[in-house]
Amino acid sequence: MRHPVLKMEGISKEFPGVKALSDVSFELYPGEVHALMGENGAGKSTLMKILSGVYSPTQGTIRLKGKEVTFGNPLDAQRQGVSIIHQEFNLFSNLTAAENIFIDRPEMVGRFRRIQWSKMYDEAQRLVDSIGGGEIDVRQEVRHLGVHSQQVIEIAKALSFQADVLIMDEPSAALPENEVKKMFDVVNRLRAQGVAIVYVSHRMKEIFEIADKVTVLRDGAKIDTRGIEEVTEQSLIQMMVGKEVGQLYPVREQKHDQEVVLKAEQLSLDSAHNVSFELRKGEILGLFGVPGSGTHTIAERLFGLRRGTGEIIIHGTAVKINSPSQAKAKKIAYVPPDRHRQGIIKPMSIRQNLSIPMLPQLSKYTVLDEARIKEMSKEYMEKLRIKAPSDGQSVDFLSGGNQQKVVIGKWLAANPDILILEEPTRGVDVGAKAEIYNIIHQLAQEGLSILLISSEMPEVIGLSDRILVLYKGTIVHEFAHGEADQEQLLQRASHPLSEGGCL
Amino acid sequence: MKKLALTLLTGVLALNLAACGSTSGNQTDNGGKPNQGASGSRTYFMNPKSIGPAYWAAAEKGAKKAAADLKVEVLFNAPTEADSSKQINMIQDMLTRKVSGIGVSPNDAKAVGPVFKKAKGQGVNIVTWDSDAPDTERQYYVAPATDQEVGELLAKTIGEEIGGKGQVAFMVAGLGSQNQIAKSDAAKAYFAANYPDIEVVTTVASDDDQQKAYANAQNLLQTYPDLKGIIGFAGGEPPAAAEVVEQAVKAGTLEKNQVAITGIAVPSVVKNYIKNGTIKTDIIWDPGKLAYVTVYIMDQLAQGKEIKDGMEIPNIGTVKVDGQSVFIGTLEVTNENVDSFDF
Amino acid sequence: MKRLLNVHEAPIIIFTILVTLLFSILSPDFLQFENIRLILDQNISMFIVAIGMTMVILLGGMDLSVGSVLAVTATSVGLFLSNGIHPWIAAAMGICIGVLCGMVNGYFIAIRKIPDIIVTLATMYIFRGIAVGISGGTWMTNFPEGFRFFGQGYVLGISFPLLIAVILIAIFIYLMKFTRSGRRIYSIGGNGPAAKLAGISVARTKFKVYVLSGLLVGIASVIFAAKVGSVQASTAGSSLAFEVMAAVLIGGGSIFGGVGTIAGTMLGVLFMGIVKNGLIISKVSPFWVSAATGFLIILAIVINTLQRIRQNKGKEGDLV
Amino acid sequence: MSAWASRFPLKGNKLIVQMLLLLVIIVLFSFLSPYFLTVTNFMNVLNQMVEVGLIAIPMTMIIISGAMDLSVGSILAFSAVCMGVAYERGIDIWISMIIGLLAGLLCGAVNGYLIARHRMQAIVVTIGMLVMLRGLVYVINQGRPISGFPDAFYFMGQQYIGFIPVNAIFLVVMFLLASFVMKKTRFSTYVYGIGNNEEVVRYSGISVVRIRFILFMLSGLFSALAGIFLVSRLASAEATSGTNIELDVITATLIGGTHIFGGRGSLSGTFVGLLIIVFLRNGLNLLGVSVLYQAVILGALLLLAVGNKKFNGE
Repeated sequence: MRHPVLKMEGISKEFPGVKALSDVSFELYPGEVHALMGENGAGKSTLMKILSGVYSPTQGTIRLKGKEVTFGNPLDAQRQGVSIIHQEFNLFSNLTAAENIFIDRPEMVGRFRRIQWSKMYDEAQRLVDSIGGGEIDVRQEVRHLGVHSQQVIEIAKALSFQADVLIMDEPSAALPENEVKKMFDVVNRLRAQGVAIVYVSHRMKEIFEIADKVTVLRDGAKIDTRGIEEVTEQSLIQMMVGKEVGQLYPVREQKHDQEVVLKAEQLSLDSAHNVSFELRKGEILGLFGVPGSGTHTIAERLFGLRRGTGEIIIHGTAVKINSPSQAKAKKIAYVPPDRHRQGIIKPMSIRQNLSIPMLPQLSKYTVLDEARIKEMSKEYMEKLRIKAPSDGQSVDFLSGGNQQKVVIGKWLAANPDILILEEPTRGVDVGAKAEIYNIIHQLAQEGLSILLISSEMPEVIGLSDRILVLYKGTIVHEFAHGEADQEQLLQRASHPLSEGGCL
Repeated sequence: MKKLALTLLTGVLALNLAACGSTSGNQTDNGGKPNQGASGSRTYFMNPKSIGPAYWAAAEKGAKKAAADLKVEVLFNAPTEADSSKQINMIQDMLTRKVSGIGVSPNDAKAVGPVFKKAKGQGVNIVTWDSDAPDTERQYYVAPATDQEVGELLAKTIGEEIGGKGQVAFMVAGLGSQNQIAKSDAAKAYFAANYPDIEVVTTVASDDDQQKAYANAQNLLQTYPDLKGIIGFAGGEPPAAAEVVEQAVKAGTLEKNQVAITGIAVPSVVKNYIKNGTIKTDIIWDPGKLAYVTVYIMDQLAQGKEIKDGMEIPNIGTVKVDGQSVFIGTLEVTNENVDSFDF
Repeated sequence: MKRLLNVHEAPIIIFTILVTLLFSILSPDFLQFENIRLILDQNISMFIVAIGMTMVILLGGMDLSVGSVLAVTATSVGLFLSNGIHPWIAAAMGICIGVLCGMVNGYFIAIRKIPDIIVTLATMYIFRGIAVGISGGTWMTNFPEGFRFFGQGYVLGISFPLLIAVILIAIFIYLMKFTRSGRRIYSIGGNGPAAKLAGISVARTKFKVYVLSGLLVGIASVIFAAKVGSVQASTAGSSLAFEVMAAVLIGGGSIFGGVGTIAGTMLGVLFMGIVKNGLIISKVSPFWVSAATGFLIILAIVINTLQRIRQNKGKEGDLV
Repeated sequence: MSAWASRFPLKGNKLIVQMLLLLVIIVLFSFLSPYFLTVTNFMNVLNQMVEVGLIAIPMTMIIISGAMDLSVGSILAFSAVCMGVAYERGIDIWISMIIGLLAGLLCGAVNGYLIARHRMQAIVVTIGMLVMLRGLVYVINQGRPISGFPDAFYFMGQQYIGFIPVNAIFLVVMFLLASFVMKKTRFSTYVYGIGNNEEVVRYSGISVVRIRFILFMLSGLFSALAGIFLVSRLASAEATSGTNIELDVITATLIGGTHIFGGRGSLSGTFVGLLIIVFLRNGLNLLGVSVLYQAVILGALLLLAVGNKKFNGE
């Protein structure tokens, strides 16, 4: 009979005016991967914060290896064996990988209070190697490392505390599809070593691939814990949402022989080589590739954020696009992947955020035309169903989905011909996702040409009319509508020739 | 709300502190209420170039003494840096206060023109001291001697000390400061006329920063190994030069008396160097006396009395009056008399 | 060779060498042992203050008050001396006052959490006022012979202040590289919230850094007073803050924190010292001196920026 | 609440503390000094705050955009002396004035080029410019003050319309104008946007480089304007003018509630901040308080007024 390494009983957490968690119990056994699911606001993050020592529960007990414990702070929790890896990494980009793992740790201090660098490097390398990060040089500064390597460093940091319990919050969110596999390898190793893992993710596919058990939270209460073999995607969604959800992706009608709106010819820069493609009126063109394959570079090139060689032809005439403002003048719009850093200005109001790209048109002699701005923001709030008490509200208070709608809305207001969408549903919960998919579909129906770049394969497959696959900067395959499935797509994106290679 | 109250409270406290500061700062202030009995007491504003240098501190003592002797009120204040726009702002403020006379040592002779004009329009007497502002509405100028005379005296002193030949370097407080320019130009002209063999190699400026003056002097010795003399045209320069020369002598890189130093400096600051013989002669005048005379002249003007050549000023003695200028004379500080000065 | 070029301080080293060459061509006196000693000697207090400033800037802050702290401590040392206190005790008390000033800055910045620039701008005014206030407007001068030792003395044939500076530099390089406290400074400057999660007390580290900065300014001011021989409270160290900050940034530091080394800063100070000395030695017209200094500062920064651009090229997809 | 307040949650109406402080200062000094509460004194104060005030306009904008310009004092002196030298060479005074303004613009352009185009750290670049321009002033003029401008030119700095000084009217007009720009034009949205999240503004198809460049050009232009008004007021162009003026300007801006790290602030706040500083100075001067105590009081005020609000939560 195995004993649970962690047992949470009757956990409740109240914030002034809100009950975030009520009477949640949770058991975790060594060597299992336990998925924690729920829509945004279901109480996942509160539960994790309690478990990792950020909050202390209003009620309930936590038992670690049979002993009742309380965590004063995250460091305390780590020392007792519970570590968390946040979605946003907590790394010091200016320090070496080794130092990130062993930051401020007394055990690295030797005589004369001297930090033993060689010991630190050795142990860090050993730790990193043990979870399959052998290619990482721990003497490198973290800012020179890729996202996956950074995650490995985060995991190594957690393990350096002899973690019994490891909480991984959306570990695949920042990772390219091919590196998710590598991450799974790491998780499997940890499982084999007897570490208990709480795996928080929105991505169904991953849950089924990696988890042993799944617990679903909704509205601050636990719905159920089940073995992974007992559930299906549909039943999980139902548990999370509490009602049946319809089709996530709208059905797209195929139109043919539409005029070509955008033609890219031999675009080259950095990782992209001679990329050529055509985008037609009213079409959703999916562009898929693992990060580093050049999809992001192409988007940046088309929007004038970066310069390179090759030609961009819009409506039959070659144009120069050397800056975002030139792109905007050519009626190209871009919804960038990182909403917080590139999409919204948090303290500003919805109205201001919506109107920013359009201000030259919404002002006379640079003086803003308030009436028209209000009219416009009202129009797009309604059109995109942005839920907020008023357009004067700061976007900071909106949910992720509504924020994303603001980012899309601000470009729709600019009335573009071409819309580049990159990761349009990153960090958005299921309900809002469906809404955004519908909006994208609607826009294409209305004649907008959309270039869709996403690392979520179901999204690309479900929405696109055609899919181009990029591998190492070149287009290696084109899928027509309905041709692609996830397996094929991933295979093309990681190129058949490289199988068994360095992947 | 609590923070708000706290902020306001501290603001009020700070101002109270200020008011206390003002009373303790002015011995003759009538308990912090300046305009009390305006008919009886006259108030004068003495405005040096800046607050901080020892020279002006000595002048303040003289001004305060005059205030006590003449039973008038004297406010002595200036900006912390020798900046003419700040100085003029302060004079304007004092005109609002309707003082009976203002004694100014202008940072810029031309810039004070407009404000002096305004003062005259309000019937406030302006007397310049230490530095002049010719071609303005000022009534008198109180000085030890003209800038030209002082410059020539310095040139003559160093010329005699180094035997009329060799390299000399000038150290000034600011390259843009007029009294410095006037004095150094006079010294240059004097060399050209009387000591054609003396070469003025360079002029370095310290911007009133002691460390910079010190570094300047070090660099001078390094750059001009044949340097024979240094003239320091402002209070901070001679001690810095002397300090550097003394250290060089001590370190053996320079022979004693190889570089002669003279300049304008308050005796108390250069006392040790004079005693050591690093500085043979230092030119100075009593800034306290200068300020005293300025206050006295203003008081005379305010009472409608005449200013005459050779007039006797109580506690000071006679002064020379030449047109609109009042001269109190310069002093040469040497090893013999250095202990006799109290400033 | 390539490895050498990738050293963080490479551009400033090369630029310093170039400037040195230029001055040696312009004046044969420049590259003399005597002159090099002079440059070091003139910048001792800069070196020491810059150590503290490097730590402050590594935290992502800045300290505008160092000049005023220098004035307060130097003036109080002068006052102690004129009251007949033994030079060693006076120096120690002066350093304590420096520490006290650092504690005031640290209190408002670390504990009251007011932005550094506002606190130090305010204390810059306050300390300067206090300095001139306690000096009574007079100069601190005529220091006793025993006190001069701090600025001019020799120990085993080595200049005492230089020795102190070298020791301090060595200690702080060690502290920054080999102790937890030093690494905490880097980690807070690199990623404050992450440092907090790692259990590092941001407030305590900030407080410590400002106190240390105060301590270093205190030491520097004793050397300053003993060396220059007189202190004028109203102007002592008036341009120090900007100059030292420029030195740190020339030496490869980033105003945003987390990047920079003590060694780099020392090079930055040396660079500024060389420029100031070289311009006078090569007999450049006095009117050109500060124009040329400013130009070289800008040039040094441009060169540093070039390096950053070169390093970041071809690293698309990185998080930072 | 006006429509504007809701449009700009960043600007807020948080000037209550500042207004009360100003009120307290005025009331207190009115009791302490009989000369304080007079029309002449107030006009006097207005006349004196013009140069700092003019520079504070672009400085507020630059700080809101998340940068800082420390070279303003040197630009002031540089353009003042350029104008003076031009006039001395026999060029018509009004054309000399334009030369002075162009000199300021040029300095601003250099700052802007390095900071906006090449993304160099603003503080470092402007410290370098501070040193270099101050040096250039001495180069072009050997440090000698220039005076003897025609009377018509002094109109700007010394004359009154009614009982109000001409330059104060100019300042107020400029403040109203700039305030309008910072409230009702798209330029303001960009400036606040850059201060809060530069990337978003860039990703919205707006040239951040151009906005930053314009800001530093404005700073150069206004510093030059301040230089010209200073010369007109003092009848003399000096090499030392404007030394340390950046500290006054920044202090006023901060007391006025502008966030040091950008994103928040207002010109009306800066104006109140300016009034607080100048009235405080003026009042203390009238009382004959030594400048030493004045510095201490100003520092304490900065610390308590600005610090108390705990602008940046850790």
